[in-house]
Amino acid sequence: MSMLYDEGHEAIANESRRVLDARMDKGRLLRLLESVGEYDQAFWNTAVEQGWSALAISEEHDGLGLGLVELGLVAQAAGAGTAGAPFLTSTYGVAHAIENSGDMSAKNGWLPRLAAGEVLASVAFTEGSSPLPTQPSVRFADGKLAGSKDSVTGGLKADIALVWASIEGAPALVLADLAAAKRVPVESFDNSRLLADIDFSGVEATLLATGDAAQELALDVLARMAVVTAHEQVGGAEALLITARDYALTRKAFGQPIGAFQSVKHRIAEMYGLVEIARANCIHAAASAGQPDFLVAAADARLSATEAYDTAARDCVQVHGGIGVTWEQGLHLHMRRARTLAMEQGNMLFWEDLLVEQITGVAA
Amino acid sequence: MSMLYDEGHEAIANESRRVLDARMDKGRLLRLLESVGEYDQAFWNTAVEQGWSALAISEEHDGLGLGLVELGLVAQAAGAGTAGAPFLTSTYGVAHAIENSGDMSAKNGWLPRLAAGEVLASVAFTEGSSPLPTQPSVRFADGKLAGSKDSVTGGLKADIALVWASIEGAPALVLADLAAAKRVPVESFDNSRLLADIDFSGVEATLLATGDAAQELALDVLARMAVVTAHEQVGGAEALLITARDYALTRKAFGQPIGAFQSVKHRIAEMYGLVEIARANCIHAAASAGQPDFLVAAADARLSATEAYDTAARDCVQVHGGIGVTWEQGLHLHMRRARTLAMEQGNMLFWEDLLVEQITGVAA
Amino acid sequence: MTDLETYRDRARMWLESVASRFGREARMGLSVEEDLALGRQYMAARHDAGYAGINWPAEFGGQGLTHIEKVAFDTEEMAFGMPTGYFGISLGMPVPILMRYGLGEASEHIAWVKERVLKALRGEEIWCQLFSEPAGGSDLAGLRTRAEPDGNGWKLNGQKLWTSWAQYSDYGVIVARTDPAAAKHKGLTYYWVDMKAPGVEVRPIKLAGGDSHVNEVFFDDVRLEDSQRMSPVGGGFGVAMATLMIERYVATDSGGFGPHLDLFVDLMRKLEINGRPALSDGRVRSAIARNHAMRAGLESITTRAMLMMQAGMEPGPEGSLNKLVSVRSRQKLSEMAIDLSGTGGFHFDPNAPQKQDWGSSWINAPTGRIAGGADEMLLNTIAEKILGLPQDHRPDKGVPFNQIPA
Amino acid sequence: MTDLETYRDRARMWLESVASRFGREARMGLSVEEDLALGRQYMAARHDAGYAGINWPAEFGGQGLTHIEKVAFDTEEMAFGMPTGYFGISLGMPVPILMRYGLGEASEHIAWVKERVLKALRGEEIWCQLFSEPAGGSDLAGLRTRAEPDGNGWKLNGQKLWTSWAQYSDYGVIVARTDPAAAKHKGLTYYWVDMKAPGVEVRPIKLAGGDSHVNEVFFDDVRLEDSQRMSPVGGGFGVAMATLMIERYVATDSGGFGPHLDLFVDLMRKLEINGRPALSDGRVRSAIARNHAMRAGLESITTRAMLMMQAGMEPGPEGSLNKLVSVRSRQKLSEMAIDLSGTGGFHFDPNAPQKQDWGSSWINAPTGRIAGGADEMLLNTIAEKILGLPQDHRPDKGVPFNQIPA
Repeated sequence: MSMLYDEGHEAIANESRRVLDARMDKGRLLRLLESVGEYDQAFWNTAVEQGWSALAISEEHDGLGLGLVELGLVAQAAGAGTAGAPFLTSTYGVAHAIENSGDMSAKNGWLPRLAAGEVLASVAFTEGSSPLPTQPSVRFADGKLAGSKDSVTGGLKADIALVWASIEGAPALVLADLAAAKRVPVESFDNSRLLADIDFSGVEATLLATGDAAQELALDVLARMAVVTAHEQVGGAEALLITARDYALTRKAFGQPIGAFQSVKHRIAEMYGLVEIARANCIHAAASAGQPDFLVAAADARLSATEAYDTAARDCVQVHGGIGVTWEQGLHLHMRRARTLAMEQGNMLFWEDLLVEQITGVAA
Repeated sequence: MSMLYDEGHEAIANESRRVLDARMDKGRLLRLLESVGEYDQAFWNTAVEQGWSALAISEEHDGLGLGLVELGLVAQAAGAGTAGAPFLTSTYGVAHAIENSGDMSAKNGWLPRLAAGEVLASVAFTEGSSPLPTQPSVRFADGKLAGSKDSVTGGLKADIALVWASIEGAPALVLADLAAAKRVPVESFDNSRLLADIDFSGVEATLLATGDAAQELALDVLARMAVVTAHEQVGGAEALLITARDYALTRKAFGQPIGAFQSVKHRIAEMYGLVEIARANCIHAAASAGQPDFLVAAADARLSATEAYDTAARDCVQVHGGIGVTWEQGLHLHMRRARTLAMEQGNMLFWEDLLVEQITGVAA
Repeated sequence: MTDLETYRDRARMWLESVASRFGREARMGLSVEEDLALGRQYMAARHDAGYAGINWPAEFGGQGLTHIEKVAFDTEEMAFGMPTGYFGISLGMPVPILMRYGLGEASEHIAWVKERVLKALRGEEIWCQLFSEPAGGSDLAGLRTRAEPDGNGWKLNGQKLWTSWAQYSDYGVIVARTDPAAAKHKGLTYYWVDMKAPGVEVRPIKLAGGDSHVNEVFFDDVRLEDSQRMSPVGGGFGVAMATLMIERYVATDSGGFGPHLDLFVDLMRKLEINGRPALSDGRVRSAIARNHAMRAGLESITTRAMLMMQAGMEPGPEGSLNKLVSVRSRQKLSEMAIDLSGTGGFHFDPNAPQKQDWGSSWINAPTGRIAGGADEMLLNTIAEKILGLPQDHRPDKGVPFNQIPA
Repeated sequence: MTDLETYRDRARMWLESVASRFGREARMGLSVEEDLALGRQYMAARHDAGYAGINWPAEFGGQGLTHIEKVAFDTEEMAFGMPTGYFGISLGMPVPILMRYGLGEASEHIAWVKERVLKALRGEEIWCQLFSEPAGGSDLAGLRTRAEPDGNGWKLNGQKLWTSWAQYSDYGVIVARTDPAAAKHKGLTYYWVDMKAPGVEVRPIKLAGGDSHVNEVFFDDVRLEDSQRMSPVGGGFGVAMATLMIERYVATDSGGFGPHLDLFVDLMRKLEINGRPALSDGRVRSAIARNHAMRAGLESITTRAMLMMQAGMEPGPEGSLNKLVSVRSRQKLSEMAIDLSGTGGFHFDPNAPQKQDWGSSWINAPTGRIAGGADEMLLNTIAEKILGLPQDHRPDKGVPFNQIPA
C-alpha cells in the first residue's frame, strides 16, 4: 500500500528528530562502545518520556494506539543519531506478539508496563545463523524452558523475553521472565546493544502460541521488527549522506572542494539513490502491515535499507579520508551500527530467500 | 605455474597481431552478423596459412608441437579483432582429445588433416544449461549415435564433432563424422559462430573414451578450451580498454577531453585492473596445463577474463556515448562476442561451482 | 471505487476492445512501414475514443483532464504493446512546446498551430526534436548549427544527430546558434522547421541492435520565416531546457524499459544449474530479490509522486532516479537471463520487442543508458541540482563560443 | 633446487626456530609496550642471524643481497606473525632515504649516519615519516609546516598528522615549506629531525578500531642544523616522491592485509544458510570463487614481477593494482563473514590480529583503503601514469602557495 505522510506524521518526525538532536551526545555513545553491560539509558528515558514505548500499543492497554508508520518515523530519527539501542525495536516486537496472542492476563499484565517503559523486553528467536530456526533447540515443558540462545540483543538487562522454542517437536512462542535466567555478556563491536548469551534452563514462561499460529505470529513479529530496523537504517544512511555531502562542500584538495571531483560527487549521488529507494520501500512496508503482501514489502525494505546503510557507511568514511577513521570523529559509530542492524532480524541471505519464496513459492 | 614470455612467445604474439591487423576488416565482420550460415573464411585461411591450426598438434602428426601458451597468444590477438570465429578453439579441443585417446587410427587419420586445416572440427558437449551433463541424452551404440545437441558452435560447417554422449548409462567421448548429420542453423546475435542444432540420429562415430577416463578427458578438453577462450576475452577486453582510452583523450565535452572527468577516467582505470588480473591468470593457466592445479587455474582465468571482457564491453560503449551504439562504429561486435564467449565453454555459475568444488571438495 | 479507478477500468476496457486490431499479436512480423501505418490508424482511433491529449486543453483537441489520468492511461496502454512508439517524442515534447511557445499573436497563425496539434494527436503528422549534434554529445549548449539573419527571416545551416523518427517527421523543433560571439548558453535561438522544406536531408543511422529509428539530419541554406522562431533571439537555451524538463514526468518503468521481473522468474522456473532447479540457486535468488527490492522502491517513488500530484503537491526530486537505476540493472539482468539459458540463450531475433525478449533487451540496453541523459550526466544532475554539490570544472564557462578550442 | 629456494628454506628454518619466542602465540595478550619490547629483541636476533637489511650494503650492516631475497624472506616471515610492525616504516622508507640523501661529505657525519642505520636495523632506534598534515589529505604538496632560516640552521614550526609510530620514534624525516611565495611543489625542503628535541610534541590519535599507532606531531620553534637538510633548499618534493616510490615494491598481499581466503572457507564449512550447508549456497560459492580468481591474479602478477627482477628486467606497472583491488574486496568479504556467522558474528576483540580475525579485518579495512594512497588517488595514478589520461583540473597549479585560497 502506498501513502503520504500527513501533518501528524510530519510532527512525529520533526519532534523526535528535534528531541534527539538536543539530547544525543557523541561522546557518551563513544564511551558506551568501550564498556560491556552499559546501554544508552538517556535515550531510553527520552523514549519513555516521549511516549515512544507506548506508541504502537493499543489504547485499551494504556498505549497510544498508533502503528508501524509512526514508530518507523521515530526509528528513523533514532537511526540518524545511532540512538535507539536496543529496546525501541524489541519492545515493539514483544508487545505486538502479546497483543496478538489470545492471552488476556499477559495483555493486562505486561502491555501497560511495556507502554510505561517500566519493563524492558527482548526477542530471542535466532539460533546460530537462523533468525527463525525450523526446529528451535530451546524446549518448553511444564511451564519451564530448557536450553539457551546466544547473542540476544538487549538480553543483559531485559526483564522479559519473547522466545522461539519448541513444545513436543512443534514450534512455540513463549514469554519468559528473565529474573532467574543465567546471562553471560557478549563483548561486541557495538556494546550498547547489551548482547547476552542466555541460559533459559528452569526459567518460567507463558505459552503465547503453538504450531502454525506460532510460526505465523513469529514471522509477523520478525518482519515488523525488520521494518522498524529498516527505518533506523534509512535514518542512519541519510545522516551519512548529509555528512558526506557537507564534508565534500567544505573540504578542499588540489585547490577545490573535493565535492567537485566526480569520484566523490558520483559516490554521494549513488548514496542518495540508495537512500531514496530504501525510504520508499520503508514507507510502503510500514503502510502494508497486516496486509497480504506485507512479508514481501518488509523484505524489500529490509534488503534495500541494509544495502543503503552499509554502502553509506563505507562510502562516507571513504569520502572523509584519514579523519573518517579516527575514534573521536565517530563515523565508526555508524559503521558499527550498520553492521549490527544488518545482522539483527536476520542477514541478507535469509531475506533474499524469504522474498523469493513469497513471490515464487519455491523454497531455498 | 608462473612463467615469463620468451622471445619466441613475443614473436608469435607480435606476428599474429600484425597479420590480423593487416587482414581483418570490420565491414566484413559487420556483414557476417546479418547472414546466417556464413563465417569468417578469410580468418580461417589466415589461421591455416600461419600454422595456427597446427600449433598445438604434436610434430609426429604434422603439427608444430607447441602448446596452450602459444595458442593462447594467437587467441589473444584474434580476440582483439573479434576474429577467431569459430574453429580456432574447437579444432584445438578436438585435436587434444584425439591425441590423448588411445585410438591410433583416429590420430593418424584426423590429426594431420586437422593440422593442415582441411578438416573443420567442433565440440558438442553442452545440453541445455550444462556444459558437461552428468547423463548426456545423446546415446552411442553399435558405432552409431542417437539424439541431438542444440546451438553447437561451428556445427553448421564442421566435418567432425567431438561428442559428449552416454554408452549404456556410462559417459562416453566419441568422434562423429557429421556428413550424415541433420543440422538446423540457429540465428544468433553473433552469426559467424555457425551455431547449429544437430540431430545425430544414425550418425557414425568412433569411441575415444568411456567412464571415468571419458569424464576426465572431457573436463580437460573443456578447461583447455576455456583457457583459449579466456585469452581471446583478454585480447578483446584489452582492445576495448585502448579504444576507450584513445576516445577519452580525443573526444571533448564542456571544453575539455572527457578523459579529464573522473567518472570516465576511473572507469577506464578499473578496466585496466580487470584486464591485467585476467591476463596474469591466463598466463598462469596456460603454463599449468597438465599439472594438478590446472582446473583451478583454468577456472580463475575463465572467471576473471569473462568479467574483464563483459565489463569492458559495457563500459567502453558507455564512455563513447551515442557514437558507441551505432552499427557502423562496430563496438557491438565486441559486445556480441563478449556475450558469446561468456556462454561458450559454460557460464560463470558453472565455473564458480567447479572452482569451489576443486578447492573445498564440496559439490554444488 | 475512486473516479481514477473508474477511469482506469474504462480505459482498460477500450484497450482490450481494440487490442486484436492494434496490439502485440497484430504487429508480429510487420515491416516498420506497415507498423507505422497501423500506428497512424491506432492514433486516430484513440483520438476518436477520447484517449488522446488526455491532459491537453480541449481547444487543442485534448481532453482537458489532469496528468493523473494521463499516467493512468499510459500505464494501462503499455501492457498491450500498441504501435505508439513513433509518436511518443512528437506528442511528448515538440508539440506541447509548440502550444506553449509557438502561438504568436496572429490569429491565422494560431489556427495553423491548432491544426498541427490536432493532426499530431491523430498520428497524421509527426514532429521530431532536433537537439543533439556530432560535436555535442551530452553538451547541448555546445551545438554548432547556425541560423543567420536572411532578410526578414533566417537561413539555417548545419547538422543534427540522434534525431529519433526524423525520417517519418513532417516538422521538428530545433535549437541553432545565432550569436557565435556570445557565451555558449547565450547565443542560441529556438525555431520550428518544416522537415520537407528544400535543403533538409535525413539519413537514418543503424544502431547496434540493427534498427534505424535515429537519424542524421543535414540543413543546407534552409529558409526559416521569423514566425517560426519560438524563443527570443539568444533565448533558445531556456526553451530547450523547458523541452527537456517535460521528459521528467513521462511515465516511468521500474524495469528500465526491459522485460518485467516476472518474465525472469518464469525463465528461471524452466532452467537448471548444475542439475538443480535454477530457482533454488542462491545466486539466482539474490538477483531476483535485489531486483525486486530495487524495482519496488522505484514504483513506490512513482506512486507517491502521483499521490502528491493528486494532492496538488510538487513531487520530490527522487523521481529522477528511475532511468539511471533501472536501465543499468536491466543490462546486467538481461546478460544473466541469456547466460543461464545455455543453448537457448544464443537464439536472437533483432526485431523482438525489448520488453518481452532478453536478447533484444540486452543489445539495446546501452542505448538506454545513453539516450535521454547518460548515466554520468544523471549522476551529475542529482549531485548538483538535488544535493548542491559543485559543478565540474568547466573551461568553456562564459567564454565566447567561437573562442572555445574545438 | 635454485639458490633462491635454498635461501627461502634456510630462512623458514630459522624463523621456525625462533617462532616460539617471538611468534603469534608468544605475543598473545601482551600490551603494546611489552609487544614493542619483544619486537626490539626479535630485530636484534634477526640481525644477528643475518636476515636484517637483506638488500642493503654490508657497510651499513646489511647483507648485500638483492630485492629478491628480501621479498622471499618477508613472505616467509609474514606467516609467523612476528612483532615487526613497529619497524616497518622506519626500515621501509626513512632509513633508506637517510642512506641515500643524508650522508653529506663530513666523515664524522657519515659515521653518525651508519650508527643510526645499524641501530634502526637492530630495532634499538625507530624512524618515522612526517609527511601528511591536517590541511593536506591526499595533497602532499599542500603542506603548511614552515622551516625558516635561523642563523646557520633552520627553525621548524607547524603540525603533522597520521604519523605512524611517532610516539615510539627517535628520529623522523620531514618535508617543510621554506618558500611560501613559490608554487606549491617548488617551495619545499626535506630534513631529518630529532623526535626528542625540545619543541617536539607527539599526541597519539585513537582510530576507529580502538588502537592508536598514528599521531599528531607538533613542532614549536624546533631547531634544525643545516646538516639535517637532506635535499637542496626548495628541492624537497623530489626526495619526498622518492620516499613514496620505495613503498611500491614492498611485499604485497593479495588478501588485502586481511585473513587468507582459506579462513573464509573454513568458517563457511561450519555454517548453515537456511538449514543447508553454507558451502553449497551459490552466493557463498560465488564469493569464494570470485575472490579466489582475483587473488590468484594478483599473486601471478607479483610472482611474474619477481621473475622479471630475477631476469634483470623492470616489472610492469600492474603491480600498483594490488592494494586498490585487494583491500576493497577484503572489506566486503569481511562483512559477509561476520553477517553469515549469525550469533557468533557479534563477538569482537579490538586487539585481534587483522589477518586472523574477521571483525578486526572489517573495522580496520577503511583505514587500509585510505592509508598509503586512497582508492581514488590510486585510480588517478593508474589513469594518468599508466594510461596517459589527463590530470584532474588543478586550480592550484603554478599558483604561489600563499595565494591559494585555503
